[in-house]
Amino acid sequence: MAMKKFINDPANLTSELLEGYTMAYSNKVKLVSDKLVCRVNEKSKDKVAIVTLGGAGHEPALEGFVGEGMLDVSAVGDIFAAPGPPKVFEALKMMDRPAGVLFVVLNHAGDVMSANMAMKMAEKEGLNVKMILTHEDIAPGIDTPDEDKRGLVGCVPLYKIAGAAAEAGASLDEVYRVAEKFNNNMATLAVALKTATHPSTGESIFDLADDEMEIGMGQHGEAGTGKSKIMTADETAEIMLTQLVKAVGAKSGDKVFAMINGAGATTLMEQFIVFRHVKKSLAEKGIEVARAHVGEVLTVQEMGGFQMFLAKMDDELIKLWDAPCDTAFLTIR
Amino acid sequence: MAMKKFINDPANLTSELLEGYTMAYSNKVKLVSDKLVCRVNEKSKDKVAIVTLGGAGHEPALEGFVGEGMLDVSAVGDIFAAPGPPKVFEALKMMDRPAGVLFVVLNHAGDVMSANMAMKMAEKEGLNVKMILTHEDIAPGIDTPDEDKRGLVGCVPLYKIAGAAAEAGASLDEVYRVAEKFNNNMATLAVALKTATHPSTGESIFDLADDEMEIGMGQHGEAGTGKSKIMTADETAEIMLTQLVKAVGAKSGDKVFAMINGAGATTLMEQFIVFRHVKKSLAEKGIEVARAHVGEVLTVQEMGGFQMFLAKMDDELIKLWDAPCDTAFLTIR
Amino acid sequence: MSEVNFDMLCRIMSSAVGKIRDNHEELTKLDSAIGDGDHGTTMLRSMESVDTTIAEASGDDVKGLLYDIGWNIMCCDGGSTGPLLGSLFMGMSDGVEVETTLDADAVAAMFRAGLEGMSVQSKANVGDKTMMDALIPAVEALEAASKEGKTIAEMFEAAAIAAKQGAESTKDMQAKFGRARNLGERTLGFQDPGATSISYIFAGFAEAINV
Amino acid sequence: MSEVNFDMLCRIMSSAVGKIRDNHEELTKLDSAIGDGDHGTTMLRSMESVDTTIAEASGDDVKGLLYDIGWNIMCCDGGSTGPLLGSLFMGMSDGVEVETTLDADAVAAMFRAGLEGMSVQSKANVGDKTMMDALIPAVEALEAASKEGKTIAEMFEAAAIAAKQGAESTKDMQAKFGRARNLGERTLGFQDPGATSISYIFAGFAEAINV
Ligand SMILES: Nc1ncnc2c1ncn2[C@@H]1O[C@H](COP(=O)(O)OP(=O)(O)O)[C@@H](O)[C@H]1O
Ligand SMILES: Nc1ncnc2c1ncn2[C@@H]1O[C@H](COP(=O)(O)OP(=O)(O)O)[C@@H](O)[C@H]1O
Ligand SMILES: [Mg+2]
Ligand SMILES: [Mg+2]
Ligand SMILES: [Mg+2]
Ligand SMILES: [Mg+2]
Repeated sequence: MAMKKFINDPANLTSELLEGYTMAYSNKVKLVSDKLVCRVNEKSKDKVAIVTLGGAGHEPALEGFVGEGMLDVSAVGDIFAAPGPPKVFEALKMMDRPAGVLFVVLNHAGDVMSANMAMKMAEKEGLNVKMILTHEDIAPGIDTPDEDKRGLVGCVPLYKIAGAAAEAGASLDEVYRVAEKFNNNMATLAVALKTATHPSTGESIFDLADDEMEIGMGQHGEAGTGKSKIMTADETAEIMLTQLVKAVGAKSGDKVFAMINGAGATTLMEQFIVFRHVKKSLAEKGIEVARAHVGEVLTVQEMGGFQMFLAKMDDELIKLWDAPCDTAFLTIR
Repeated sequence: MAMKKFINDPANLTSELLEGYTMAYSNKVKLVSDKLVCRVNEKSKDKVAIVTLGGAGHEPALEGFVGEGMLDVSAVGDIFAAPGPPKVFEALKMMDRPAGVLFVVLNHAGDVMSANMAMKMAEKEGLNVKMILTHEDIAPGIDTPDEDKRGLVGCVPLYKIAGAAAEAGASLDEVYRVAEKFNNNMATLAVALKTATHPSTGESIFDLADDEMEIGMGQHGEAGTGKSKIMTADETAEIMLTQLVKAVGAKSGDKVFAMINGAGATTLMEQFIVFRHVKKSLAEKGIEVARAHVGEVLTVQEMGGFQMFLAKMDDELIKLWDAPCDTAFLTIR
Repeated sequence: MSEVNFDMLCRIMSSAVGKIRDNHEELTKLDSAIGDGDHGTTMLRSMESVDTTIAEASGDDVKGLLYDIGWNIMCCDGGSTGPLLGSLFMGMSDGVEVETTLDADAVAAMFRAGLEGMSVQSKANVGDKTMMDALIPAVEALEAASKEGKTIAEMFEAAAIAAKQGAESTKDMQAKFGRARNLGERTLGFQDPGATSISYIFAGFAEAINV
Repeated sequence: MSEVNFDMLCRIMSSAVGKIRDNHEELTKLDSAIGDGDHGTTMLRSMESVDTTIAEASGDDVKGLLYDIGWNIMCCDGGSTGPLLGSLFMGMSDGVEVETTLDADAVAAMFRAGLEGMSVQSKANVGDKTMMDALIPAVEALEAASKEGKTIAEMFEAAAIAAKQGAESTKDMQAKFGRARNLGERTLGFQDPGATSISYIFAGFAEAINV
């Protein structure tokens, strides 16, 4: 059976998508050395650079957020596979500067191995890099050690927070501090409804029966906390939100950033319906949604489902979120 | 079988999605009189207002493009169904002003009927409204009379062009002129790969075999010019592009705006891969892609497929596209 | 009594609502074949508003009731169906006096005015595979029966039969209007959803009329 | 001759590539069950780079060849597999001299150094359901056989058997590393894809070795 995707040779997926992306947004991004998506309009060398790494197949993440006020470089691997250490080191080295580099890594085994090896190389060459690991998936349980929690969509608003601080001229320690503050105040929980096709192999990445959903599913089809019958949008949202509110410790009077991130085939219509419940339910708890974002940020091909994200915000973080940025998939004026 | 969507009572889809949307983007849009999505930050009364109408279920279109520099009001109907004439008239009346209103209507039977009746009411009350009909679908053939060509995703860049002119203080005639220039220079062709579920009924909106695609399919599953076996991204893109280039009459030395609009389940990865071919193929013909946009603009639930859009651009149109705008789903700085 | 009064009008309208309620899934199926698969949902939503309008009506203003029915249908945001069906009833309103009871001729004239109302929006004719394929023969049957001196009940029976035949005849037609138009020859063999709705509405009238 | 020289090393590496090529679909299936379904594709891509590295190598620098093999695997952007497999070969490079031929003891020492290289990245031990469950017993088998004075061919035969048994033993384990870790008990009953890859690589070595 032919795969129901518009692709050419599966071996060239990543290179072709990166070419297409950088051609479409050539005013914002360029492709360097095959797999490094960089700002066209480079940031001045006396400001901290923000670098990340990750597999492809999650578009617009991660490379869709390269640009003024967010990422300087995204080192892209292959479909769902982290780039190798040499490529990651190349990205760090390219951004080397006295002001330093903040290196944002999502907690997935491959990403972390590549990042650690690249950091070793960077140390050897005396680069000024600080690494920060995101690990905000609460599916394995709120009290699970950080190293066992995956990094999900939370990296994207973290790029924004760190990027804004960097753009404002903050030192590497300062950029790290705000990024880590956000990192420690955020949580994500995902739910899956329909599988996706792995575009290299044509295989489904997981199975769910026609009347099932799964809360806690990871962004590569890694199983979650258990399957259940499909629930309504409001029921699903309430179950997830309850856990997220607990995870970030939000209480009456607190302000939060709330995000619904579509996995691919779940419509914006549904995401808005889910967000409606989130907003209402938080309001009942006296928690204010100070800022929000709804849409496809980090997808898993055409998977049905979404990630619900919550972060406790203070005035400093809100100001950083509001700062202007100009990337292909997030622009704030 | 339960529908694989996150919804509540299907009867409330549109009201809940509009509530959710305007809650998430309350800094940009508000909901007036149940179905009218309006700018929070209202445009000054001495500038032309831009109003549109259309069914829901196509998010982010149309209401996702309400905001500074684009739409002032979007009158929303129900899922895939135009709002009734009374609601449309209400929108026109609400925006009534000496500077006048440009009323953008997509050519679909229901939309046009509602629009025509609303225009009659507007005339009776002496409102200063000019209506413009988009009809850029070339599926029925390039030489088909305008009234038989559907309005597809082209309305969205047209909102941008018209909105920029209006924001700059142009008169209604002037806004109409640039909008109509763009309208007469644009063309769209769609391709479908996988069906979508109608969220009110749970039924598939069309059928395609596992190895089939259909070029020319409309945005509600209305059949196109014929099914074929699935082709590669490059082959599909080339077939579609050839027709579009002919339709807009682009020649070597011309500048175009090119857009790939994902239908819902087709990934950004695929859209970029398709765009890559468009850009390369146009380059071979000596046609410059002056501006581009890739992503989900006007969706058809979780349908697999995309719309390819081309418009011949001159400096005036490029300048209008580049002008700043600030909506939830398109922001230009 | 051989006249239609306010109450009888309410009764036959409600009967038509019931017919659509009972058959809306079939209407959606028909629309899936050659349209966008929402006609049943839209008809149900539109016709259920008729029940609400009737429930909220007071007095015996036939003209006002028909106007409100039409207007409220148009407020249902029903794609093509809203303006079409809405202008049918608003047209009917144009064809009657404020407080009135209608004899056979007046009933026929009222539906003629409704047809004219819909025609302004529709522009379709018999053979174009639209609601008109059921509505035009139904109205003509009402007029013919009234001329022949039939009772109002007989008139509606004839109209229901004509509407049904008209709807069935759309199977052999190619769509000239609406979303189905783009399908051309591929619409052959399928019965038009809108024409089918009209035939159900007339079937509902005929079942409930007893004058 | 009872030594492994540059040419023989190239030959056994290519044989390992062939084994992965022949079985990459099975590896992907295994990864679909408890991972993200890409291990076969990644292994194929990574191992095919070995063929390219060999084709581009000149002279007979064993150390340099192993280093290049490891580095180029890491350049394949292969998720966990890149750093793990890459550091296996780069570790092996650390354990040998520049231009050399290896006797039985030196072969065992080279693989021990490779295991140490991978361990730095891996942190896993026998029983954790990873590549280590095949690699550790394979290296131990090489060492034991070399101590017993077996031929190099016999050593690799023992290693291939040990690797295969190690891979099979992962069926009864719960994953402690990688993407499968989150699945906990649900990984029971499934053979680990990475361990299976290692066993195929050793099977490839054993088939081609003739010293
Ligand atoms: N111009 C027209 N005149 C009369 N009936 C029409 C016309 N255009 C469409 N229709 C009717 O509308 C029906 C479809 O209605 P519906 O599905 O509710 O609207 P939409 O096409 O907007 O989804 C068609 O079956 C046809 O009978
Ligand atoms: N820490 C580790 N040490 C050794 N092997 C590991 C480790 N983590 C994962 N693996 C191996 O990697 C395999 C999966 O590889 P692959 O699918 O290519 O990478 P990814 O998980 O990034 O998609 C697992 O089957 C396991 O054998
Ligand atoms: Mg992977
Ligand atoms: Mg419709
Ligand atoms: Mg319809
Ligand atoms: Mg894997």
